[in-house]
Amino acid sequence: MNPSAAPASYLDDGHTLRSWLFTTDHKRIAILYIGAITFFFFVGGFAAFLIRYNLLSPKGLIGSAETYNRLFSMHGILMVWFFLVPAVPVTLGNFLAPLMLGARDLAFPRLNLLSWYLFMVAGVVALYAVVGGGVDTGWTFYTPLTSFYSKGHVIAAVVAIFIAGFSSIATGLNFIVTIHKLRAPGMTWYRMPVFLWSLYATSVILVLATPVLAMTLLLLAFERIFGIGVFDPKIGGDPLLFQHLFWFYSHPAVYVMILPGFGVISEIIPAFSRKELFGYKFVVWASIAIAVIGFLVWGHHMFVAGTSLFSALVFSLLSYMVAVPSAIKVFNWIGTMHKGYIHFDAPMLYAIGFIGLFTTGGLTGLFLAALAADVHLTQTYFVVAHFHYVMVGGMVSAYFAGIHFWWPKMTGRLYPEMWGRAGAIIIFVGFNLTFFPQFLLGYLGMPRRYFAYPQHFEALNLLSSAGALTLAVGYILPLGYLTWSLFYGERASANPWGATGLEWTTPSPPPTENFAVTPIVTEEPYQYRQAETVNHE
Amino acid sequence: MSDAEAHEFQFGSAERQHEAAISGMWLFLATEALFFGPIFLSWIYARHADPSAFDAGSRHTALMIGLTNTGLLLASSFTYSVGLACIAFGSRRGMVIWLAIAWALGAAFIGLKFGVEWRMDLKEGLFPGPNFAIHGPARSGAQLFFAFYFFGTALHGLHLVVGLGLVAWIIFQAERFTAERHSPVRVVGLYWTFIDIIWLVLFPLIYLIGRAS
Amino acid sequence: MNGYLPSATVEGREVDFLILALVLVSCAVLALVFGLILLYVVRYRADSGVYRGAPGRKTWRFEISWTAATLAVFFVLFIWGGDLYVRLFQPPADALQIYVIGKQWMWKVEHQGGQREINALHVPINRPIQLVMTSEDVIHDFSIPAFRIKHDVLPGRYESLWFQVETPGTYELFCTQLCGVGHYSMSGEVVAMSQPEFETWLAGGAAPGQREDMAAAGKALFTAHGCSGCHGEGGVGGSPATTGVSAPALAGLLGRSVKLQTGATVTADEKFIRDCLLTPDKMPIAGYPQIMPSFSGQISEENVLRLIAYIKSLKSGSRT
Amino acid sequence: MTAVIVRLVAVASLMFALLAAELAATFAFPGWGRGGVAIVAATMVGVAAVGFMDLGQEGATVWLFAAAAALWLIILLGLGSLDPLTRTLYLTINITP
Repeated sequence: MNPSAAPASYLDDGHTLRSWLFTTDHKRIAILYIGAITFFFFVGGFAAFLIRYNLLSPKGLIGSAETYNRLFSMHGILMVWFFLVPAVPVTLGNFLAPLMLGARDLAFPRLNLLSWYLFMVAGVVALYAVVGGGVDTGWTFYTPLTSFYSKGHVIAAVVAIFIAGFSSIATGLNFIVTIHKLRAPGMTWYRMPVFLWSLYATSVILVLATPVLAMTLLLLAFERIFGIGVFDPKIGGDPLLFQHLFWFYSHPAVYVMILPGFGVISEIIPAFSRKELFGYKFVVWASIAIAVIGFLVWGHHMFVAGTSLFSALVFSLLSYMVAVPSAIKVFNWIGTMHKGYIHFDAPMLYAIGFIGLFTTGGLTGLFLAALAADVHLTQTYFVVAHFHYVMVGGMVSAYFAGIHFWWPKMTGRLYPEMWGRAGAIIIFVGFNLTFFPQFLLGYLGMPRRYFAYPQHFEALNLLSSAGALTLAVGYILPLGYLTWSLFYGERASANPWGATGLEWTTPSPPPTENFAVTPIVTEEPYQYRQAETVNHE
Repeated sequence: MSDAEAHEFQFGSAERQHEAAISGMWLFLATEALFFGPIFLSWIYARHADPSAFDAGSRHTALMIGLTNTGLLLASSFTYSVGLACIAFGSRRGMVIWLAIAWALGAAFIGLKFGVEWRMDLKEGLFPGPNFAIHGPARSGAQLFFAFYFFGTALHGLHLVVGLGLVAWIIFQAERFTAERHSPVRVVGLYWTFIDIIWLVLFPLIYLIGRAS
Repeated sequence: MNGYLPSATVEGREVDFLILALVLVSCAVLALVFGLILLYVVRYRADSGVYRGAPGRKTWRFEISWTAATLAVFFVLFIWGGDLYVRLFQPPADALQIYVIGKQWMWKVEHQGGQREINALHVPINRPIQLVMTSEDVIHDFSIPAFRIKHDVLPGRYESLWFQVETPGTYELFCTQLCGVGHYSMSGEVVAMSQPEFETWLAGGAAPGQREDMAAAGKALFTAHGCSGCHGEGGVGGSPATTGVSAPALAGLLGRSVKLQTGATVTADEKFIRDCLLTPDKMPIAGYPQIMPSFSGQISEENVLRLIAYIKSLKSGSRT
Repeated sequence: MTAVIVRLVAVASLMFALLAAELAATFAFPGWGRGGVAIVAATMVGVAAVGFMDLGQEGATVWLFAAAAALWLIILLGLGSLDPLTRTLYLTINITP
């Protein structure tokens, strides 16, 4: 190719700070987001590290219970709203959605930039709340503790989450309209990669659940500021109403965190098995089903909260229903590997780790959906372990898998493969070491959010903290070698993995316009030709 | 094929942009509907906790003002739609006049709601708290009602103020719009009517259910 | 106590059995998932020359079968867990009632006889115990891992928890709902002892002389707050002839069905009496003018419980 | 243009008539009042969406979004009120008479 004729890559389209901060290019906004959420991931991770340090001793090592409560609140708030919820949609989603669709940008590019600014403002306010002042209510903000008794910077935290919520809504709205309106010629719904379907399902949740959280937090702030409100039991209000509203958002939000991960895995498994995705339509509709049924199950967070027996039974039954589509996906991924030509590059290792950890997390979810078992296990470390298996073992693994998989596309450089594989394995081992003991702790009755704990829980806590150290190494490692590869990594070709999908037909990194010529789609996704030799090594 | 032509099908045509803008607005309104959801659910909870006291609180509201305000918003939705029809048929002048009427009706709502009704309510001591004016058996439930009332109307009023800003913006930008290109007028119109719809739900919840039997 | 945590109640062992079943199901699924991954990873690695055959196309048979299998297993688990849950929270009628109040950051327990304890609960074995719980401030949660049972304790209402201990011993008690800075310290112990030992403890354990029978304390409150002025001494009820106003009789009230002016019929339980005391206007009794004042803010949660104990003690009485 | 204006006038007249019906339901029909108000209010919302927001002229995408909003509100309000509406049916405390 004649270099002068090749369109400039989006990275070379201006090098000034201004060219980045005022860009409406979805790819540059994705990079801005990666910077932001990486920062929040490590701040939240640092809080987690201090939590594990404190729990090394039954008496607590950081001196004050108040600090400890602030630490886990900070960890929860930052990780949920400033890392997990945005993680894949705003980074990989932003970067890839138009590329995968064969579009030039998202439907509303300026709204996209606005959402980043909202996110940053929210982030600054959140940091002020959790670092400057401190919030000690946990990320769940239960009333009346939060509305009347807590002394922390609750209002600032609530404002931060409110703003971040509108950033999420803007992102979700953008994706939905883009997928409806900007598909390339020939890109029918059933020719879209599963990643886009997952993104669509995620966006549905973002758009329909986030406003409920925003309003709930406003009601909470109203109650705290005026000392009166609809959750106040003193005037006949119901604190359980807050929990219902909170979990109406926060349970589907769990699927916001995991669905894009499903999408990433559904791209990676076929690419490294050189085989078509098994049961494409089932995987696609499982995503949509999760997005819808995910809204019907929030009551399972409240089985011992004092809700009616009848509603507990209804929510338990519905909770089982939502596990079915997840099970469908796991079996389909394994089905994809059957008779494939499996390669073990780092993204695939992360993806296999994801299947294992997510399945474990999902199965332990069954314990919590089974009413009587939930009574014993809820509000203990069992729950902590369960959602970390799904969120961290599942989602963060998927995020890393995706970052590695599309790294050459985003940066034009290859990451060092050996280091990538080492990182994947260390994270898998460290993760299990950290969180498996917590299942046992939970069964033995250790409650969540305890600054100090009875002596007999000490051994398992030690094990868990040792695992956390391993995990920390596992997370810092990619930060190191990926940064290194930005400067010294080998140049990547347009399609280093031999993968299908429109994003691989344009150069790495892509030009600002994405495609020199608008692509026309003529076939189904994942048309891997079996036994094809691949040129990536 | 030049770059511009290549991307024509996605961004070039006004029709594409129009479609994206209209459907985007509808999706945003879906978000807004859910945004008001918790207020409606809190009404259900608060009234269920003590129906008679809640209704007693409701009967302290100013029905005539609420009714007038409902009429104002209905009329303004109508005048806005007429303005939209005007621009669709090429009459920019007609659009400006009818939108100005719609704006004035909306502003009158704000004036009545917050300048008159709220002031009356506050003077009567109907803001919940230690100085709440309703005593006796219905005190708790009535406080719950007024917590809902002030929160709900404030939030609706805020949306209406944003709407007023948008309508004013359309009026000042009138030069830009033609019979063929006026999607912002439609998009703002959707939002304007939506605020009306929210009020159509809030109105019976605040003023009527408590008075019905 | 490290390692396996034996359950001290019959229901707890049932919960363990359910958890064991869940563990077995999980292990089976995990073995299948990891087994298949391992098998495929080895067998179908890129450089393995194993014959792959023609790719199969009919996927829906697999999809239908594993979806159906998953659903069937889930349904069994749902029925099992739901049935046990309903039993976990339906106390037997003859349970011994003990009152529990949570506050930041302690558990206050009061027995029928007026014996009070803090962050401890003494109970007899082989007898159903029902805790009637409320909170003075935020939401707490009364959790006894050894009994496999817990429930949130909310302000402004009563929640109930019951269990029947089989094995005497001392068991851990935790608050498992974040309730502020001292959350971690809101723990204590549940001491289960044989009936004779429990009697001895009741008689001498909790500072005799200072304590007052709950019902007796409630009787004093009944007079002090002027309840007897309308409802009559001993809660026999009032009429214009005796007390000047019509007031319903309270003796023998608990457990009876009460007709309200709204036409509804409610069973008079602890919650009903509490509501009548604090929000009487919500509970206008059919046949009486609603003139009862609210005692909201004037009586502490503990005294409400004592009044309830007193009203319960009024067994006989004229029916209205 | 006239046809459009006539249609809008008709819609507005219908809305005001419905408002009158709502008031009538509140004050004139004891026993049916609350249900009547709810039905009229829901009708008014529908009429405004179709008459003023031109929902009828929009394509499948817009209908999908509007239906999603309605469905999700039903989920929130329906499943959300399931708990308080059934809570009192199960006594937390059993007493032998």
